[in-house]
Order: sequence, then C-alpha cells, then structure tokens
Amino acid sequence: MSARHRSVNPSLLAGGVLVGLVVLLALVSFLWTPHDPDRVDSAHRLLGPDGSFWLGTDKFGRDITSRLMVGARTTLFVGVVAVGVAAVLGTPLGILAGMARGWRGGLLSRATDLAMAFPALLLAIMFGAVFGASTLTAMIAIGLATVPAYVRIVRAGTLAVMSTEYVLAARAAGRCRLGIALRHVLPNVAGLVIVQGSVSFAIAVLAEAGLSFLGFGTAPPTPSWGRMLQESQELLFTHPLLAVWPGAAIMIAVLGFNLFGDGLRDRYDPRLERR
Amino acid sequence: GSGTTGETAGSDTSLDVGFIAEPASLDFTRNDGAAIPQALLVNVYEGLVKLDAEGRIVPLLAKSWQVSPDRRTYTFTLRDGVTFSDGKPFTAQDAAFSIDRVKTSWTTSLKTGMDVVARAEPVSATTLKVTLKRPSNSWLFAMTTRIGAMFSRTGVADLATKPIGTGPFVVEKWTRGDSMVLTARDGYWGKAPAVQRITLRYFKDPTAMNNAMRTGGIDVISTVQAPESLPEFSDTSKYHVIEGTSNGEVVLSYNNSKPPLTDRRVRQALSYAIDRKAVLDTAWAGHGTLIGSMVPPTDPWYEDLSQTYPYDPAKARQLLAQAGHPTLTLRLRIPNLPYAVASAQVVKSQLAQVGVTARIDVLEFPARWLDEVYTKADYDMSIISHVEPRDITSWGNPDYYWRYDNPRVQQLLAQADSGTAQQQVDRMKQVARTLAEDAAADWLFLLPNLMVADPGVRGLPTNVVSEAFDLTAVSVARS
Amino acid sequence: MLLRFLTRTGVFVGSVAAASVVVFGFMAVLPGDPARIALGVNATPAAVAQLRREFGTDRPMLAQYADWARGLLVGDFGESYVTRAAIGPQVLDRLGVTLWLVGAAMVVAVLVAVPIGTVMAVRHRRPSGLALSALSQFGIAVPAFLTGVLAVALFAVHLGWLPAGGYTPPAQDPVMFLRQLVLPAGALGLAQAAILARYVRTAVLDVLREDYLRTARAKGLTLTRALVRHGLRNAAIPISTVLGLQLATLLVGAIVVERVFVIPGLGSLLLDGVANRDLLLVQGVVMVLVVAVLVVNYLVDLLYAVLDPRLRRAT
Amino acid sequence: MSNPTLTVAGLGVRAGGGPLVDDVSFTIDPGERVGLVGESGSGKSLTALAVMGLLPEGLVAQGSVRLAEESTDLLGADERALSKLRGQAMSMVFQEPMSALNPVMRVGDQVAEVLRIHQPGLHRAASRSRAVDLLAKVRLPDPARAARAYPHQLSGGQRQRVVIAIALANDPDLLICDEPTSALDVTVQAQVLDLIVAATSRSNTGLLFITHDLAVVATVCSRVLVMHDGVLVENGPVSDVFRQPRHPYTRALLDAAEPSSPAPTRHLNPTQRPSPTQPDPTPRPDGTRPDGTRPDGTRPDGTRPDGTRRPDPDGLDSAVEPAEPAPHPGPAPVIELRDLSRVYRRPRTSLRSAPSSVPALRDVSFDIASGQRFGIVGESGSGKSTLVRLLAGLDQPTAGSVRFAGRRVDGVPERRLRFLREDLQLVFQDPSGSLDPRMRVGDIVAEPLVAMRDSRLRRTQRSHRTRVDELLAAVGLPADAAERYPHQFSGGQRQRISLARALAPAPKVLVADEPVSALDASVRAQILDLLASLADTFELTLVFVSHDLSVVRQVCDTVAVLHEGRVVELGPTERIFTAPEHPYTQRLIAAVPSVSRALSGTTVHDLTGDKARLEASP
Ligand SMILES: Nc1ncnc2c1ncn2[C@@H]1O[C@H](COP(=O)(O)OP(=O)(O)OP(=O)(O)O)[C@@H](O)[C@H]1O
Ligand SMILES: Nc1ncnc2c1ncn2[C@@H]1O[C@H](COP(=O)(O)OP(=O)(O)OP(=O)(O)O)[C@@H](O)[C@H]1O
Ligand SMILES: [Mg+2]
Ligand SMILES: [Mg+2]
Ligand code: NI
Repeated sequence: MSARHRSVNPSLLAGGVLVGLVVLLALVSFLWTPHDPDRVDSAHRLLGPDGSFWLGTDKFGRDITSRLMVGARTTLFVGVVAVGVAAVLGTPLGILAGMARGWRGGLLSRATDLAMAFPALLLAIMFGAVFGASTLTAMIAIGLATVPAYVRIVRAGTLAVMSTEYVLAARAAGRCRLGIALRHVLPNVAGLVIVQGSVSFAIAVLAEAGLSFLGFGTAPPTPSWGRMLQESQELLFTHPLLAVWPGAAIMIAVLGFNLFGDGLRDRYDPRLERR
Repeated sequence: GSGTTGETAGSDTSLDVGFIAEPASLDFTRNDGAAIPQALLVNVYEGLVKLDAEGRIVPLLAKSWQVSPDRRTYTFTLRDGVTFSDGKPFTAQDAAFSIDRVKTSWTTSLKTGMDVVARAEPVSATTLKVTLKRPSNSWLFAMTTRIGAMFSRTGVADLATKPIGTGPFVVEKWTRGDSMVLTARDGYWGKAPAVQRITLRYFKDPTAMNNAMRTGGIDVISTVQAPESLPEFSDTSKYHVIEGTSNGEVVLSYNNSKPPLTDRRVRQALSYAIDRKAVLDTAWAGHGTLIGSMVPPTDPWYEDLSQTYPYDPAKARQLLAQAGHPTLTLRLRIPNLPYAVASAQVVKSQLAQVGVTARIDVLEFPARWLDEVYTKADYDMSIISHVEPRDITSWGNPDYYWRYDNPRVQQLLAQADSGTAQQQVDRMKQVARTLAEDAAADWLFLLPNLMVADPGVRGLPTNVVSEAFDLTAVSVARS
Repeated sequence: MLLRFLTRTGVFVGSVAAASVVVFGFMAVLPGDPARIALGVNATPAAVAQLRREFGTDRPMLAQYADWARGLLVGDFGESYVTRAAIGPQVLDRLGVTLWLVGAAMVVAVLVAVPIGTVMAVRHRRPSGLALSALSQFGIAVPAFLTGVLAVALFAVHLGWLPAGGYTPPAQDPVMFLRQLVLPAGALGLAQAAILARYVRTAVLDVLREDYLRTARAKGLTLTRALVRHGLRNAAIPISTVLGLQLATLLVGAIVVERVFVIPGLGSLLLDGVANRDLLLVQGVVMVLVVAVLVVNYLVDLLYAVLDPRLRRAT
Repeated sequence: MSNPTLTVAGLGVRAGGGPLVDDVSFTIDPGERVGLVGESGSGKSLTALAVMGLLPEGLVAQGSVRLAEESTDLLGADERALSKLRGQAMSMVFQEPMSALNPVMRVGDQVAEVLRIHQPGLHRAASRSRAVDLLAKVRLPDPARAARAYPHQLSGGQRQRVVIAIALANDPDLLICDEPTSALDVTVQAQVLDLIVAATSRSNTGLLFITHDLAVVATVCSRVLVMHDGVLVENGPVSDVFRQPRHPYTRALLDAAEPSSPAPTRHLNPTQRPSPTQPDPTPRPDGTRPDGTRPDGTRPDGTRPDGTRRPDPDGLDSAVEPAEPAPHPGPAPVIELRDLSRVYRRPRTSLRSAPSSVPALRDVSFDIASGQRFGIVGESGSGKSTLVRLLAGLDQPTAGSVRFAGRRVDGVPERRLRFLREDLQLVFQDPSGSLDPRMRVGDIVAEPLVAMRDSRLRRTQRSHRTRVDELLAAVGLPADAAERYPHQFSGGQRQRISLARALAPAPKVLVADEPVSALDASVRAQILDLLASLADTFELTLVFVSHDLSVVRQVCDTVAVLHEGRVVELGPTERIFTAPEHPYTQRLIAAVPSVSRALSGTTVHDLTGDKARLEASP
C-alpha cells in the first residue's frame, strides 16, 4: 500500500514544476528584471531576441522578458484573488448547504443552481461596467462567479461526510454541530477545495486573458500576459513572436495548474486511496 | 466586397467599407455620436452647403448665397428639382423648417450652433432668407455639419430607423451590430453615384477589420486603427494605402483649474518633458502630424507651432523645481481607445524621467469617461482626440472639461466669429498661439486619415475635414 | 415521471422568476442615468428630465420591475433607451445567431470529445491514451480567442480557404452561412471539446470499473462492444450534466469569439449595450442568456429520466 | 475418467511487483462442484478472473488454463477468441447483485443479449421469449413481468437470480461463482445456493465456487481448495479437508468459522479478572497485562501464547449473574423501550400514489437490564440500525418512548443528552467508515472526552493523553498508535480503535451495531473475544446487533429477533437456538449453513426449509 503511495504522481510532478516556474518568475521579478518593464524606448522598438533583450522588445521598445516576469505576478494575483474569494465564500456556504436540514438546505442548493446560470465572464463584464475595468474587480467577479461551483462540490463532499459512520460516532460522542463541521467536515472536504482551487486558478488565468482581450482586464501599463497577447494581435503577421511569448506563458500556467489539480485529485481520489 | 469581383464599373457595382464605430441609432437630432453623421451626412442627408476636400465652404443644395453688408442676413438660392427620397420636393419651406426644428426639437447640445439664428423665412420656393442675431462666421460653417442637414417637413416621424434626405443614397438595410447598406436612389438631383450599393461594415476589432480586408471581405478600411499593421498592406498591386490628415487632434489635456496644473510653469514643464515625436512613433507607428496647437493644417488659420516646446527634460525638471514640485503625482484618466491607451503608456514613461508619476486609469468610453472626465472634470490629465471640425472654439468655454478660463482667448474667439474673413483668420491664429504658449494642453499629434483600399477604388476622401465620410464620388474600376 | 416533470418545471419557473429579480436588481444598482447616457454629453438637462419621464425611470423601482416582468411574459423586453427600438425582436434575432454558433460548437465539442475521451479512458495506461490526455491538457490551456485568432490567420488570411468572419443568415445563402460558421464554431467547440473529453474520460473510466461491464464481457462481448452497448449510455448521464453546465461557458465564450469573427450575436449586442449603457437592453440580453442556461439545465434534468430508468419510478 | 472440464496449471498472477497468485494448479471435472476458500485478499477472485480472461488492466497471468473442448491455452488467447468462449463455454456470477446488471437496460434484454451474442441467427422475439423461460427457470416470480423490469425494480436476491440466468443461458461447461451470496441474507442465500446446485447438476456443469464462508462450501461442494496469500494450501474432498485439515491455516479458518457447539453464553475464564499485581490507574482496571497478552490470554493478534486459538469455554463464570435473567429480580432496567415505532417517509415519486412510507420499526417494546448481554438479530432491513439510532438518541421515533436509566431519550434535543452520552456509547459496523481518516487515532479516541468536557472526568489535555494511552492498551493496541492515522491499521485494529473510543467516557452501556460483519472470520473471533472480555472487565451492559446468528450466539445471553420491524421472538439465547418458537426464527436458524451439519449430511436444499412455503411467499 505504502509503496504505491510513495511513487510520485507524474501529473502532480509536472504541474508542480510548471507552477513553481511561474511562482519563481514572479518572485524574482520583485528583486530583479533585466530591464525596467515599463520603460518606453522608441529607439528599440520591435527588436528580435538578442543578448540584451532576450525575448526581444514590443512596439513601445519595452523588454518582453521583464514584462513577462512582472506579468507572472499579475497572473498569480489574479488566481489568488479569484480562488480566494471563491473558496472563502464557497466553502462555508457549501458546508452549510450540506449540513442544513429540510427546506433551508434545499433553498441553498436551488440558489446555487441559479447562480450557476450567471457565467463568470458575464459577471466580470458587468462588474467592469459598474466599478471600472481593473484586474481586481474582474477577479472578484470571476471569484464570485465561481462560488457556486465550490458550494456544489463542498456540499456534495459534506453530504458524503455527514452520511459516514464517523459523523454518527461523533454525534454519539456528543459533538455539537459546529464541532462536527470544524473537526470532521472541514478537514475532509479540504482536499476537494484544494483540487477545485487549482482548477479554478487555471480558469481564472484564462478568464483574465479573455477579459483583457475584450478590454475589461488589467489596465496598462501593468504587464499582464492576457494584455500582452491582446496587444500583439495587430502585429501577428509582421512580428508573430510577440504573440508566442505571452501565449506560451499563459499555456504553461494553465497547464501547470490543471496538471497540478489533476494530480491532487488522483491523490485524494478515495477509490485510489482505498487500494 | 466579394460582390465587386469581376464586375465592371457601371451602375451595378457595389462596395464594402469597413468602419469601427457603429451608430447607436440613425437619428442625430437626438443622439450624439460621430458615427451617425459619418454614415449619413452628405450621403443621405444634404445641407445647403458643404466642405470640400480643402476645407472650403462650397454650395450644395444652395446654388449660391448672398451675405448682407452687416453680415447678419444670408439669402440662399436653392436648387430646382431637388426631391427627398420619399419623392417629396425640397423647397425653401423645408429648409426653414429644418433650421427651426434644430431649435425646437433637437436634444443634443450641438443645437446651440443654431442659437444665433433669429429667423429663417422662405421667400419663394427656391429662396431662403436667414437672419442672424449678430454676425457669425461659425454659423455658416456649422451649416456644413449635421445641424445644417435638410429634412422633409413630412419625413421626420421615424428618424431613428428611416432617415429621409435629399442625398444620392438611401439606407436600404441596417443590420444592427453588423452592417448598413446604402443604395443609390433614383431621382437624385445631382450626378448619380458610380457605385450602386455601398455596405458599411462595422468591426469592433481592428484586427478583424484587417483580416476582412486581406480576405476580400471588404474593399476599404475607412480608418486604420492599428497603424502598426500597415506593413501587411505593403503590396501595392493588391492594396492602396491612402494617408491624409484629419481633424482629430490627440490632446493631452490638463485640468487647468486643478493645482498644481493651474501653474503655467508646471504645464510647460510637462510639455517640455514629452517627446511628441517618440509618442507618434511608438503609439501610432509614426503616422500623423505634429501640430502644437488646436488647429489642423486644413484650417485656414493653420501655423506650425509644433516647436513651441521642444523635447527638453532638463528644462522640464528645472521648471518643476521652480514651481515647487520636484516630484509630482498626477492621475492620467484616459478612455479605453487604442490611440489613448498607447499614447498614455509613452507619456507615463516620459514623465517618469522628470520625476512626474502618472497613474493611468483606463475608463470605459464613452460612458465612464464622459461621466467622470468630461462632465465632472474629475481628472488631472487625460488623452483624447477631438474630432469635430474647428473645435478650437471650445477653448472659449470656461466650463468645458479642461476648465480653461482665459478672457483674452474668449474675446479673440468672439471677434473671430463676428469679424470679416481676414479678421477671422487673424484672430484665430492669435488664439492658437496663445493656447500653445500658455501650454493649456499638450497637443500630442494629429491623427492621420489612414485608409487602405482596393487599388480599383477611386474617389475616396483623402483628408477628413468634416463630420461626413463622403461616399458620393467613389467609383470602382476593375479589370 | 409526471411528478418529476412537474416538480422540475416548478423549479425551473421559480428559477426564472428569481433570475429576473436578480438581473433587474443588478441593473438597478448600476450607476449612471440611462436618460443622460442615451442623450449623450451634449444633452440639455430639460431633455434629460423629459426623457426620464418617457422611459419611466423616474418611477419607483417596484413599479418598473413589475412593468418589465409583465413585458417579459409576453416577449416584450421594452424599448431601447438609446435606439428607441423594441428590444425583443432584436434580442431574439441575435439569439438566433448565437444559438447557431453555440449549437455548432456544441456539436463540434461532442463529436470530438466523445470518441477521444473514450479512447483516452480505454487506453489510459497506454502511450496513445496518455498522448491524447496530454493533448487535451494543451487544448484546455489555450484560450478560445487565441485559437480563433490563429485559425483566422491560417485558414482565412494565409490559405484563403474560408472567410475571416461575418455572418450570413442561412436563408439568404446557406453555403456562405456554413463557410462562415466553420472557423468560429471550431474555435469555440475545440476549446470545449478539450474540457469535455476529460469528463468523458472520467465517466468512461468509471463505467469501465463497473461490475455490469464485467458482466457484459463475461457474457461474451468484447471490451469495445461492451463499452458501446452498455457503457456509453451509462456514461451519458454524467456527461449530459457537464454539457448542460458547459453551455453557460459556451454562451459566454461566444462573446469573445463573436468579437474575433465579427458575428452579430448576443455577445456583441451585450457589449454594445454595456458600452452605450443601454441598461434595458443589457437587462434583456443577460436575462435571455441566463434563461437559456436554465432551459438547457432543465432539459438535461428531464433527459436524465429518459437516460436513467431509476429516476422514472412510477410507483 | 473423462476429460476435466477445466485444467489450471501453474497459474500465477502478478502486478508490477510480486506475485498476487502463485503457482495455482487444479482441475474440475464435468458436474463437479469445487469450492475455493480463503480470507479476503488471498487471491480467490484473481484466480477466477484469470480463468475468464477478465483480469483488471495492469495484471498479467502466467501458466496455463484449458477448457475441455478447447485445445488452446486460454491465457494466450486474444479478446476476440475469449469472447467466443465467455458466456458460452464458461460463465461467471459475481458477488454484487446490485451492480452486476446494467441499470439502464431491461432485465429481459440483458438475458436475451447473451443468447444473441452466441447464436447470431436468433430472432429478437425468439430470444426474448427464451429469456423469459430462463427467468422462469431460476424461479423468478412472474418472469414475464420481471423481464420487462429494470434492475433497480428487483430485490437483491432476484437480481442475483437474473445474473445466474445469464450465466446459465447457454448451458456452459463451466460456471464460476465469486461469492455469489455474501451480499444476501441467509434465507435468500439458501435459495440461491439451492438454485446453483440444482442447475449445475442438471446440465452436468463444472462449478468453481468462491467464498470465504467454509460452511457454505461444506454444504455446496464436494471438493475444496484453500488459498492463502496467493498459494493453494489445501486441495481435497470436503469431508477430508474439513475433518482433518493438514495446513495450520485451514485449521485456523475452521476454528474461526465453527466455534465448537453448543455455543456457550460466555467465553470467560478466570484469567479475565484484572490482575491484582498491576497498579490500577483508573477506577476501572486496565486490561493489559505486562506480558502483552490480554486478559483472556490471547495476544493482540488473537492467538494465544501457545499458538492455539481461543480455547473451548470452560463453562460459566461463577462470578457472573445467571445467564437467564429473571424478569425483574435485579436492578431496574437501564433501557426501556415502549411501543417504539419509526416510519421513514420517502419523497413522493408520483402524483397518483401517496408518498411511500417505510415502517422500519413497529411497536417494539422490551427492557434491557443492567449487566445483560442483549443480542438483536434480523435480516437486512429488519430495522436493527434504526433501533440502535433511537436508543442512542440520534433519531426520533414516530411513536413510543425510549428511556435510559429512567430518563426520557426521545423528544430531547441532542445537546441535552449528556447523561446518555456519558453512559452509553456506540461501536459501528464499518471499521474504516466509523473513523475519520483525517484524524489521529489519539484524537479519535479522545473525541468523546473533548466533546463532552465531562465534569466527572474533568481532565486537562494532558490527562486526556494518559486516558487515551490506557484505553489503547486496554484494547491491545501499541502505545504509539495514538500518533498514527486510521489507514495505517488493519481492519481488526481499526475496530479496536472504535472500541477504545466507545470506552473513553467510561460508559455503562455499550451498543455495537454489527461490529464484526465487515471483518474476516479469523479477525472476527478476536474482536468478539475482546468485546466479551471488555464487557466483563468494565462491567458493561452490552447491546449487540447482528444479522449473523452464530455471532450472537457466541456473545449474548438474551436475544431479540427482529423481522420487518417487529420483535417476533425474545428470550434466552440457548432456548431460542435450540427451540425456536416463531416460524420466522425457525426458518432463519435452518438457513444457516454450518460445517458440522454439512459434514453430517445436510444439503443445500435442507437449508431452504419447507420448499412449498417458500415458493408461496417469494
Ligand atoms: N487491479 C489490481 N492491481 C493490483 N493488485 C490487485 C488488483 N486487484 C487485486 N489486487 C490484489 O491482489 C490480491 C488478491 O486479490 P483478490 O481480489 O483475488 O482477493 P480475494 O481473495 O478475492 O478477496 P475478497 O474475499 O476480498 O474478494 C489482494 O492483495 C489485492 O489487493
Ligand atoms: N434514512 C432513511 N430513510 C428512509 N428509509 C430508511 C432510512 N434508514 C433506513 N430506512 C429503511 O428502514 C428499514 C430498516 O432499516 P435499518 O437500517 O434499520 O435496517 P437494518 O436492520 O439495520 O439493516 P442492515 O442489516 O442492512 O443494516 C429499511 O427498509 C431501510 O430501507
Ligand atoms: Mg474477491
Ligand atoms: Mg444496519
Ligand atoms: Ni478637432
């Protein structure tokens, strides 16, 4: 049993490496970037990769390497805010929906179903219209729109936990409902939340790219991969590399978080655990 | 687009033109927005007069006009045999009705252009007499804009969807969100257009428009919104790139009522700190003109003022220090339009060199920008292109969003309006110079009129000098 | 069965009603005065006040909601603040366009994902299965608009096989309609297919572990035939749920894809509405989008009973 | 001698690492019934699946498997060739009747399918009517209607008959049954076994019957194979193997399966008393002795130091009250149930019918006296767990009352049941499901203490620790267990953790709901012993719930028989077992297979009881 557990899950490993890469880029960017990422230089516009500008420069003559590094921060910020909002609101609501008895639980799940019908990007666009387009509002909107997904998943997990004999045993041992929620339900649904978190991280990164494309995302000149991709569009035919770098960065991040989530899911899959 | 392939020039030709901004409605009497007159003026609606390609006022529905010595009475002689697209004849009654209607029924603030009119009376079927309260040069000019458009007395019931004008085209079909089809109509008084059917296609996305051009989806890009992509159209056997000037001054506006921007030295310092050539090169791929004041070269009072504040960061720092602001943080609140977003990033980077931190805040255009910057003047700096013809007059309005209150400018503008043609040119030049010296704003550059067209398309307007996109002279030649 | 139908219908109707309140409430708190915005910056205050009266936006919220909701019941979405045109026909018109796009994308997604997902599951330990899994991961990682932009660059601009965008109603020119649909539906559908394929894989893997599949093989069916005859219908139950949920994603993904391909669908109407602050229009579009999602989930719910006899208990 | 139906030679199954099944060889003759027994995980199923060519992905088989008519080795054959044989020459019945059938396909179609696969010419209609015939042959009531049903509309036993009908459809030469009855009640088991035996002998089919229940094998089979850790350790006629087991493992299995009867009410011997030499840290004695054995002389793994298993009981312990409790001679009853009913309402599924209600308990009344060992038996669904939940105040009765030590339990909100929690604790069926996988064992055991913040046991965190250590020692777990997680323990050890938790607040009453039914026979014996000895040491009143009559007989002095929510019989254990009065009890007892009875000639058919009566009430 333990031998099979110790073998490293390949998608967890690959995901971990990719996510680690993004995190590393972001961390290093706080200390050092090859050039000032915002410095416009009309003398060095649209250069190809060379010794000084490793990945070349954009149409403002800014160093793409530096901007990609700082962009990693935006990407992580985006994910953390979106996932944070969703998990912080969704987890307790999900536990509540799973533990509430009678009509209250039913009402909560109906409300969740309804909320599912309001897609994330829609909410983000409307938020952008109300509060102004910024990364923060966009991601809070994406986070809010993801809450129902968490409620559903956590609720299902809670229902499963609540039907176990160990919860019955805890009740027989005299635990109050709050105690059961904190000591039994929360630790046991935490795995689900983490898995869902890494998946919605990936979704948030994609959503930010989509929003930047529509002009509701990160405001310039703050580098964001989605925005860089959008800016590269008009030069797609003349300077295709400009689209390749941010495109690849987005793919790596999304791929990383997806693989990481898949790996975690395999880890936490009770079917696999039981063997 | 595809419809033109293989067809010869003749009455059966069609043309697809790509535009960015789509009209929200077809009624410019109640709706603002440049896209409506762009599509309809001259093409569907005609005025008594219009601007030619050089910016001169020339006859249209009026064959000629006389101005009284006191320059308060205009007597127009109208053309014979002009009909509206619903078949009704156009008479002096209609002209008087149209002028009166601006004052009574229009809801946009442009209607103030007609305030100066005391009376408009039909003298005969083809003679119209307009009496002004005071002499005004800008009134006749305003008659070339949308407020001079002539409506049928019986055809104003459903302007939002069914425009009825005297122009060579009628709106055949309008598919919202996609396209508007203009077709040449029978019974037009003037020379019938060479192209029977013109489809105005609306693209939200410049790249999509470029792709449509490259795949034959359209024949003309009316304005290139991504000048960086022009090299895609360098094959002269397939594309014809037209580059002229427009009315669009891209202005880095200052809130003149807000300290420290009330201090002229600070404004001048900002102007010294900005390398406008670099802005033009990076933000708009070098296409456009450096101006230096609020006057495009097509206006009669144009002077090259672009060297008023040559790029000089040292001087900028020095002026800032003198003004007591060696470092400064300003809010640069811009609309989410391509040229503004691009220019702002360059400006921010350049200002950073002299110790000025510009915090960019991108506002959705039009709703939020109009509300916060334009209406409430809640900003320090902004960037927007002013596209109305002869919009230098707005500097005479102290409540305008740049909050520039200079009695001398106001006086000069008033004199220019009521004076003779020569006086007008003279005073206007002074206004432009005053504004430049005062660094009331920074004129980053003048947007070019950049078009890409199929080589067979002729007669496209090289310069944009009016509100209209004049399609009446366009023809298509195919081998 | 009938009871299930009635309760689901009840829930559906309740959800639609609740959605209308939410949508209306959201628009009500949007800052910005529709009348002001409709008239533009140059409007005079008197005109604004007059327009506000015309729109009825000077009345209490409750009255406005009642009016709007009553209109919705008969398909009357009110008149646009900006264009003064009736919103209902416009929205339905655009909905038609978007449904073609989304429907085609859904078909693409299912046609691609089901076989690929099944192969991924059946061969989940063999190189071919792993390769497909990796490929689907990449598919998920590429935003749909990027796929779209690249597809246009390649197939329309470079190769010239297909138009770069636009929309022609099928009644007007069916061939052109189809040609224009291929790229956007493909771009939208493939991104979904990558996601869907992973769900199909999971569902099929689950089914593969089921005892009845082993029973079927013990009867003498080969693995493939057992999967086709017994597995897929069972796997269809979880997959249809996912499809229902994906519709919401697709409808919104369509907003972006419509932009890339210049398709006059609901997405561009929504963006226009938002840009012009045509609140009633936005309200209508959002309502239609939400109801579309609810309708599909409702249908999926009813479909369960068809797929799964356990839910049809008549006793 | 004719060709054997099945010849397995040198069969091995391996995963990535070591072998799971190693060098297994045996033959089955036509019409022969061979049993394959062994504990869970010993490799029985893998052996069967290897024969069928249905091994799970990732496992490979070596050796050879031949069928009589086939010249080729099945292990080398490809899926296509194998699929021709499966369902035709050989077929298989699986353990879980609930999941072995496709839930979205009509039962008749599933039976017809196997006919059409192997007889391509057969018409749809013909195959349908043949399917109905087959369903009739497995004695499904109203076969025509059953054919139109979906699996979920049939009971477990009925479903298993359908699976058997599928397996027998093409008159296979070889039938493999993998624990076909372990999910079924004893009475249903008897019928299904009868069916299998009848069908195989009718068409001279060779049978490989897999089970962990020796008694079933003894009753059904003529020859038995015993498997241990993937190796065949015994192979011979049932009578030989079971009378003179050669391998120690077989002996141990037999010991565990068949406690020497007549079963006593107590398995206590004098050593179970607390050792006076050991200092007593709590008011109640710690059960572990310095040599690591438990009070009954066994080691924590259930063996005695001398290597034998639990000794024959040496009669009643003189220190314990009489086995036959007088109605009310001693102390007042701890638990009093009066007219207890519990009706579950299911949501309405159709407009025409009223919402269905399930009467899980009907008018149950009895008392449990202090110190009693009270058994509750009954088949699945008879209401046992419902009763337990009501006793523990975890559910509210529809009618009637529950009193504990004179105080009302029903109608009281859970948070005001402190008095009950302190004195009544539960042990559940599933040793892994009842332990939170993400809690350390120490925390699990301390949970009742923490939860109650017991005034009587008012302890600091530190003394919780010592209490936990005592408890773990008492149930025979190593001291470092507290720091580990449940999944690091075996099933038997987990049940010990459950026990330790239940004992934590020093309760007076221990209620155990099927505490051993998920355990292997050998482990089961250990836990039962432990339970009995703890009950004795801590002077507990025991309420013991089980569907397994033999288990109840080992532990309890009084038994209540539940049937469809009613107590049909109540009395001293021995009396009920030797002279059952109620017909249901009689049937229940008759249906229990036993090795000794089988060896003395009881057949499967005898287990089903009066045949005529059974057929009348399906
Ligand atoms: N797919 C698999 N991969 C790896 N090991 C497996 C697999 N299936 C079973 N095993 C292992 O093989 C061994 C034998 O399993 P098998 O199912 O044959 O046992 P069994 O005797 O049938 O037990 P039970 O009575 O519980 O059904 C066990 O240790 C099990 O963990
Ligand atoms: N929560 C519930 N809702 C509806 N019906 C229930 C519920 N719990 C139990 N039942 C039904 O009540 C009856 C008695 O169930 P109970 O669990 O008490 O049986 P049991 O004797 O413990 O059976 P088993 O041996 O299978 O555990 C069964 O028919 C069962 O289906
Ligand atoms: Mg098994
Ligand atoms: Mg039970
Ligand atoms: Ni201008």
